[in-house]
Amino acid sequence: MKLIIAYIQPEKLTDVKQELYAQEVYKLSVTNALGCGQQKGFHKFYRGVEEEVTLLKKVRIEIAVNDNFVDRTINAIVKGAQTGTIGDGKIFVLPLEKCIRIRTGENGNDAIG
Amino acid sequence: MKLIIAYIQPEKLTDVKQELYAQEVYKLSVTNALGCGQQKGFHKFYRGVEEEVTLLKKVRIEIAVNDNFVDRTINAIVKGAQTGTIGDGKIFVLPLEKCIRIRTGENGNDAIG
Amino acid sequence: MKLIIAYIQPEKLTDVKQELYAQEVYKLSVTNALGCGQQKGFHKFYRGVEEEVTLLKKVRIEIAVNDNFVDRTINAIVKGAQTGTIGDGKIFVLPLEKCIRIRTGENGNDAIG
Amino acid sequence: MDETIINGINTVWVLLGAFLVIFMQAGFGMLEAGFIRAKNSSNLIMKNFIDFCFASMVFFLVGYAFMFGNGNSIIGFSGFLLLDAPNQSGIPLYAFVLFQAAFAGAAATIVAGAVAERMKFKVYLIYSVILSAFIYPVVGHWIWGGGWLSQIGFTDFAGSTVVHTVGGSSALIAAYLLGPRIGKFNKDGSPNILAGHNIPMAALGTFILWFGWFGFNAGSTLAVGDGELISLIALNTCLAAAIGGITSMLAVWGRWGKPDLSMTMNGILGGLVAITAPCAFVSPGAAIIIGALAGIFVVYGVVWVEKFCVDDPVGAVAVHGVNGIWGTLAVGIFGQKALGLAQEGLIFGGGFTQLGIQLFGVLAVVSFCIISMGIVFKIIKSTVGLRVDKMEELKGLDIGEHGIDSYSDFQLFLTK
Amino acid sequence: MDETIINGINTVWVLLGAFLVIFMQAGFGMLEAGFIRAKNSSNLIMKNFIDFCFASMVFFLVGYAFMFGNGNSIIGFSGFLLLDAPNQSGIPLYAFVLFQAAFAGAAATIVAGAVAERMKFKVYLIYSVILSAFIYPVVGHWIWGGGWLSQIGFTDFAGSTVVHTVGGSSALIAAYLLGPRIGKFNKDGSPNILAGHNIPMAALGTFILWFGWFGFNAGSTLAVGDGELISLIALNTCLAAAIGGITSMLAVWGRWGKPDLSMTMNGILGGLVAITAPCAFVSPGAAIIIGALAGIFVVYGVVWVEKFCVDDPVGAVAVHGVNGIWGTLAVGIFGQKALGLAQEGLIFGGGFTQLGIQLFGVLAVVSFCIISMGIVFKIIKSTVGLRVDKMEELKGLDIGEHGIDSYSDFQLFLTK
Amino acid sequence: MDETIINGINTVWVLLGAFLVIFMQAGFGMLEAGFIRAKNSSNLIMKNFIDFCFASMVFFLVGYAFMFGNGNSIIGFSGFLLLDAPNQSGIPLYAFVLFQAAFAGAAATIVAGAVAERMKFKVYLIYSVILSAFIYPVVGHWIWGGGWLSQIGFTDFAGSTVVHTVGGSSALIAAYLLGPRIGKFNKDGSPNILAGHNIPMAALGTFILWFGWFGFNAGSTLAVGDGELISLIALNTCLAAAIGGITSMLAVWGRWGKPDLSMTMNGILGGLVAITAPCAFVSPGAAIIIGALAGIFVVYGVVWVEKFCVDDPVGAVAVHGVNGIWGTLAVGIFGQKALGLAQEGLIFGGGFTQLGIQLFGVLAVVSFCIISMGIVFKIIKSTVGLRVDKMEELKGLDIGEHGIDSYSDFQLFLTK
Ligand SMILES: Nc1ncnc2c1ncn2[C@@H]1O[C@H](COP(=O)(O)OP(=O)(O)O)[C@@H](O)[C@H]1O
Ligand SMILES: Nc1ncnc2c1ncn2[C@@H]1O[C@H](COP(=O)(O)OP(=O)(O)O)[C@@H](O)[C@H]1O
Ligand SMILES: Nc1ncnc2c1ncn2[C@@H]1O[C@H](COP(=O)(O)OP(=O)(O)O)[C@@H](O)[C@H]1O
Repeated sequence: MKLIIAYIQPEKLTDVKQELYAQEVYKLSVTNALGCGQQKGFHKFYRGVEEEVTLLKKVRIEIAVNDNFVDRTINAIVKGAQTGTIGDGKIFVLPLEKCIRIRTGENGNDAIG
Repeated sequence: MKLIIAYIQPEKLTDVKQELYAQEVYKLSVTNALGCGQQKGFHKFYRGVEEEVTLLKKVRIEIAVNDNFVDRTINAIVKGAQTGTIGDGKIFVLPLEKCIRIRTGENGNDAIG
Repeated sequence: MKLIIAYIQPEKLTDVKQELYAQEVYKLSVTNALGCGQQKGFHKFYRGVEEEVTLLKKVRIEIAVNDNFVDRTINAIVKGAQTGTIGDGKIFVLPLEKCIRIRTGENGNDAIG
Repeated sequence: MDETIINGINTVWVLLGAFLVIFMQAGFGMLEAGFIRAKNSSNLIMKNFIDFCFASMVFFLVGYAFMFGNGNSIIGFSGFLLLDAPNQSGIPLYAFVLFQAAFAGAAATIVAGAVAERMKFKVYLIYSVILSAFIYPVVGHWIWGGGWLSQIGFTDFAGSTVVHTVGGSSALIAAYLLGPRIGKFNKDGSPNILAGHNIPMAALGTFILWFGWFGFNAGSTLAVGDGELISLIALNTCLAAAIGGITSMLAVWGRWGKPDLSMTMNGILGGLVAITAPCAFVSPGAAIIIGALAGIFVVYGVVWVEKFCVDDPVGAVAVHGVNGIWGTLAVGIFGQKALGLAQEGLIFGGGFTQLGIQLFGVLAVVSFCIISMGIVFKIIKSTVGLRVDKMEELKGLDIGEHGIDSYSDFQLFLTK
Repeated sequence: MDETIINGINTVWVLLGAFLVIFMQAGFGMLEAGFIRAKNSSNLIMKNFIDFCFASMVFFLVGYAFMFGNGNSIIGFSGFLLLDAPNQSGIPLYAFVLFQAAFAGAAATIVAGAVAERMKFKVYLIYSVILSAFIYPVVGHWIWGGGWLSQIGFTDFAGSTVVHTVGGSSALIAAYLLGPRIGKFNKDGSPNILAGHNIPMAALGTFILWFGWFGFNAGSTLAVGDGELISLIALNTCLAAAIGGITSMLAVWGRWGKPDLSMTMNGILGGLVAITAPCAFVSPGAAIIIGALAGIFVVYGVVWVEKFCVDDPVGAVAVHGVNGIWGTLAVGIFGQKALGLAQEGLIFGGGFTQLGIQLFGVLAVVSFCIISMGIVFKIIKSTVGLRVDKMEELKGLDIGEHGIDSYSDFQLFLTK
Repeated sequence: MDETIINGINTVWVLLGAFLVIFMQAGFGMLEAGFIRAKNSSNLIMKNFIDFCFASMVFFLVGYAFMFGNGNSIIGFSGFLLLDAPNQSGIPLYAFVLFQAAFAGAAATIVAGAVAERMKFKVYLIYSVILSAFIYPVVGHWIWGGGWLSQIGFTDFAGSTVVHTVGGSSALIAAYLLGPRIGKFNKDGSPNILAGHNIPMAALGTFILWFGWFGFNAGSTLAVGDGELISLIALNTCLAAAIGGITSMLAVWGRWGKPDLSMTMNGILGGLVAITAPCAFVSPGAAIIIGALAGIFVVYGVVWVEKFCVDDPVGAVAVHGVNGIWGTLAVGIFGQKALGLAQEGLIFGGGFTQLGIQLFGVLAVVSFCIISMGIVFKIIKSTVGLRVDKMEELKGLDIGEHGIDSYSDFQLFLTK
């Protein structure tokens, strides 16, 4: 099992969700994030002071999947989030040792979906 | 060492914390999250438009533990968060290679607690 | 590749970012978090009721790095965030199996930076 | 000519008062919504709007007739839809109706805060129509419409009893029958904090109420005269509010170690409620004493209500109920014959006569409200049911009752 | 002496009205900002401030001259900078100018909501100066300045046409030419929810507008008299608002299953817009009917506008446009000779004469606004461009146009 | 009869003014709270409430006696607790006291913004009582109570000096002695952005202030007369505000490339402050010039204050201090004998006489405030200490001083 973490542009969330659904990945968790990378920041102005903002609004997605779902999940995220401009985001894949469904106590591959 | 990630219903946070305390797990980190899974969403209505909401409010807990604490931590979360209804949440366990306490620079098993 | 997760005091974020930049770590993601650990909480008062608050405001940083960057990244975070008082925070290091740049589809070590 | 002019000025004054009292609805809305959790704030404001919409409609249709119509000493019964409605106010009927309808709305809306975060919207509609169409006008008839309480000399200048005690005691019985919000009380009966989600908004509400209260009290003269009386009332109103804020802050600071803003605001409102009945009959010095005590009563009132595991999220019972009673009694203590009261108050040597009448009257009103509203709520409880279901309460009434969050773009963190 | 006193009172009344109408800008600002997304709310409020700043300046400089100056039946042309400005109001010139400038500001600001979240700030400045310096005063001249519509007997007491229809039809053409916000409509034309970010703030705005509207309508008498007329107007205003809230709530509840607060507030405003023209000429009973229908028209108006894929985030067209027309027609239906109208309205046996004039007049105004503002926007579109670029729209106009977020310390979750 | 009526009207007018000025407290509260960070906003509003509560109490107890009591040319000394208080206002004493107490509250509250986010609550209480019980009444006595400045012909119609310069210069010395907020300035003295947390709320505050300012200025006539003077004042007030908003927007736009809403609002307020002294003595054209310059002064004033590493989070010094002085001088430049000023202003050929007096007077007041408040703050600093400790400042004064967050349900992201 793997845990897939993706940072995407906020306005791409709906598209990514649709692509994931198309690949039968129905379960995911989302958090609000800020990110800083190659993407240029912008300047804030307030009461005569100017400041650079480098932390930009991003959305963080976390999806636990069985091994055979890893590639289609990654592809779906790329498909939904890619615009080809800097700032599109990153996907990270981590090994996942265990997965438990709280409701039932189920464990492992069954619990993921 | 393991990193335990759990998604639970927001209103269960207090209960989960109590169960963890009972198991002598005192350290944890919490973030706000949205989740989508088997749980049915609901419908929003606004100015004559209706829309389905599938991302529901969840709370994400992250706990780093030594190996011998993994099971009791999982059990405590399940005990605190389980209601038996869909949406209770998931627990994920990841391998954790290193843990450092910033204050002291301590490392490894000692740093976790 | 590793995924480094750090919890720090919110007001230390700017310092940590500066130290990371000094070490040529330019990419990171940030989320808002609450944490509970050795640090003492405080008491809320409202309309004649008193309550203890144990979940304190923290900032969570996530940085994916190549193996040769792990140490300097950790050191930079410690340098930026350390005050020597309880509550400075923790750093966790997780194995990272894959990293994909959404924009280009690039993979692995190149995609991280 | 002179008479036209005087009628004109008086109308301007009462209309200004009416506008201000109507604007108080915004104050109630912001205050109460700010004191509850984000997930229920649109629901509260919706109640706020709709109870005033209904109150002004039903007051026009039947309320005025019950209150000021010719009838007996219990209830008026002429002038429905204002047709041939009697008018002894000295100002144009429509101005008087508007002013009075605004008062009816205030009485209704006081309850909204006490039943917040758990009452079904439908139930709120039913109850609020009953209160503004019937309960409020009946009490109003007793005191301002020539009814039995006014006949025995009971005096309430601008409504500590008619508006605030009616609202506050209805709030008490409603909150009691409804039960506390999930998570408010622990098993041992000790209370938890369910903190207000937007204290600055509540503060704005308090300021608006303070502003509007000048219309409430000073407008109640229904006449400008040479300006002396309205000046006295305005100053008294301000001083009672100010000192109420100060004493409540000190009380809460002394007792719990921190000056709590939410209690301070309640103290200001408590001062305003308490000065409402006596504002025309007492000196500024007395107004200060009345307000000072009101501020303290609010703090202990809030704590005392929770002792009984009655959950009143905004302090409506302490502010409007307790201090409505206190203000009513204060007439009998600090009132002066020289300022137009029938008897001297207690401290001016008038003995307990007026005070006794005041006590009797306000208890009669409290009993009437608790009994009649109690019956109303009991009937609703056993038919429609009073509370939303548990899931809806957890998720919030904004989504549950109205379909949309109050703060769509914001990240809320709701673990209780 | 009497005359001085009467002048004094009348000035007090009109100034009070002016203050209230100016305060309505806060109402518009809070309402409209609350109904859009957080990322654009400072931009909206900036427009709100600046259009009123410009409106009061240009109305002083040229608007008054176009509206009330001596000229022909199309436009006035004397009294620029108020030098030798004619004044037939019966109150001091400066008070009258202030009152009228406040109205001009209201007309301008109505459009802000309809073009929210996508129009360039510069464009907004240009258009709003043109509207308050020229379009509004010209229509005003036709109806209130002795122009051709007033000559044929067209009657609009306090501005359902002059202010609201002007604002509403300009809003319609602006929103149409501008196109919808990104994400508002799906490819099949069905609408999505782009929810308002702060409903309590919008509610406050609605309360402020309600409060200010008393000044808008009752102040338009320009005289206090014996108080009867201003009382009638104030009561009518309140009743129409109240019933508008009730019927819109019921309509939306019946149709979609939940009582939507945002629609209820629009319904209240719709009632207020509709009663604006007839407020002095109709009985309270008629005001209730007018407001009741207004509440329903708002709900269906909002839905109907979206049918054409016109994106009006706050419902300006339905509230001000549709009900501006309805209110104007209502004069011809419910107006009474006994209350000062030239002809009896339709239901009082006056036939279709007045109604016909009203219909003709309001259509003339709608056409004029749509054509003239259409030309203005077309020219701007092909020169400066109307919309901010896509990236800016996604990121929000607060940052893009003004450099700073509205809610710096808050975590916003903006996925659309 | 006539006299009664006139007294009545005048009282109505002044009470309306008093209500509006009291409501300005809400404006200050919302504006200042909106301009600071979320974690300190309840603290700010608490100060706001309590300084007004104390101001109205102490003004009643001693302030009126110091200001309007019989005494010498430095201070009044009769009429404590209003017992046998002299009253030359021509309106009922209590109305006059309320109006003046509202002004005292405004002066006190101006400082709250400048010392926000770091001053101990206790210290604020002490200072604010001293200011409204003593500093303000003394200056008031000099100018409005028959004291030495009024004797030499110094003229301040509605309080550019008495209220705003007093508030602004006290704010300056307080902010200077207190030191900047953590993180405001870099080691090289360059400023950082500590952005306001709720710009829409600040905007509401600005609108409320604008609304209330009509009462502030036009109410200061204390009489309605034939309505001409109050009309002039009201129009001047509006125009100066409007143009102040426009010029400040243009200044900030030209200089930094974006029209900053927060500066635009400060510009509006700057225009209002500047027109306060001359509002009754100048023509609308002059009001526009005064307001236009005020808007520019605000922008450069804000930047200039920061040059000295003085941290004034809301711009109180630039708005009230700088423009209080400017408005005071403007009387000597644009004032007209025909409008009741003792001398013609500079541009009407009166030479530098009046201007010289104005300059002298305002400098005297600035010196008095800076010295006396400086001493007060120095004493407090070396006893109680002025600032909260570093940990509390980082965590926020809401929790630290009052025990509860302002926005409990919201996720805040506070990294500075
Ligand atoms: N090494 C990394 N560690 C953590 N987050 C990263 C890393 N690289 C990128 N991100 C996240 O991905 C987002 C997009 O990255 P960016 O470099 O701007 O664009 P691109 O990947 O298209 O070059 C960043 O804002 C950040 O949130
Ligand atoms: N595979 C997954 N990856 C990421 N998050 C998940 C996954 N499965 C479940 N979750 C999280 O757990 C929550 C509860 O899951 P859900 O399927 O609704 O209930 P249950 O686990 O009781 O069947 C989801 O809302 C989501 O936040
Ligand atoms: N085992 C852990 N699991 C998850 N988060 C932790 C853990 N230990 C510490 N943290 C995070 O680090 C923060 C600081 O830890 P704390 O124990 O208060 O200070 P210190 O590490 O200096 O002793 C906590 O608030 C929490 O967010």
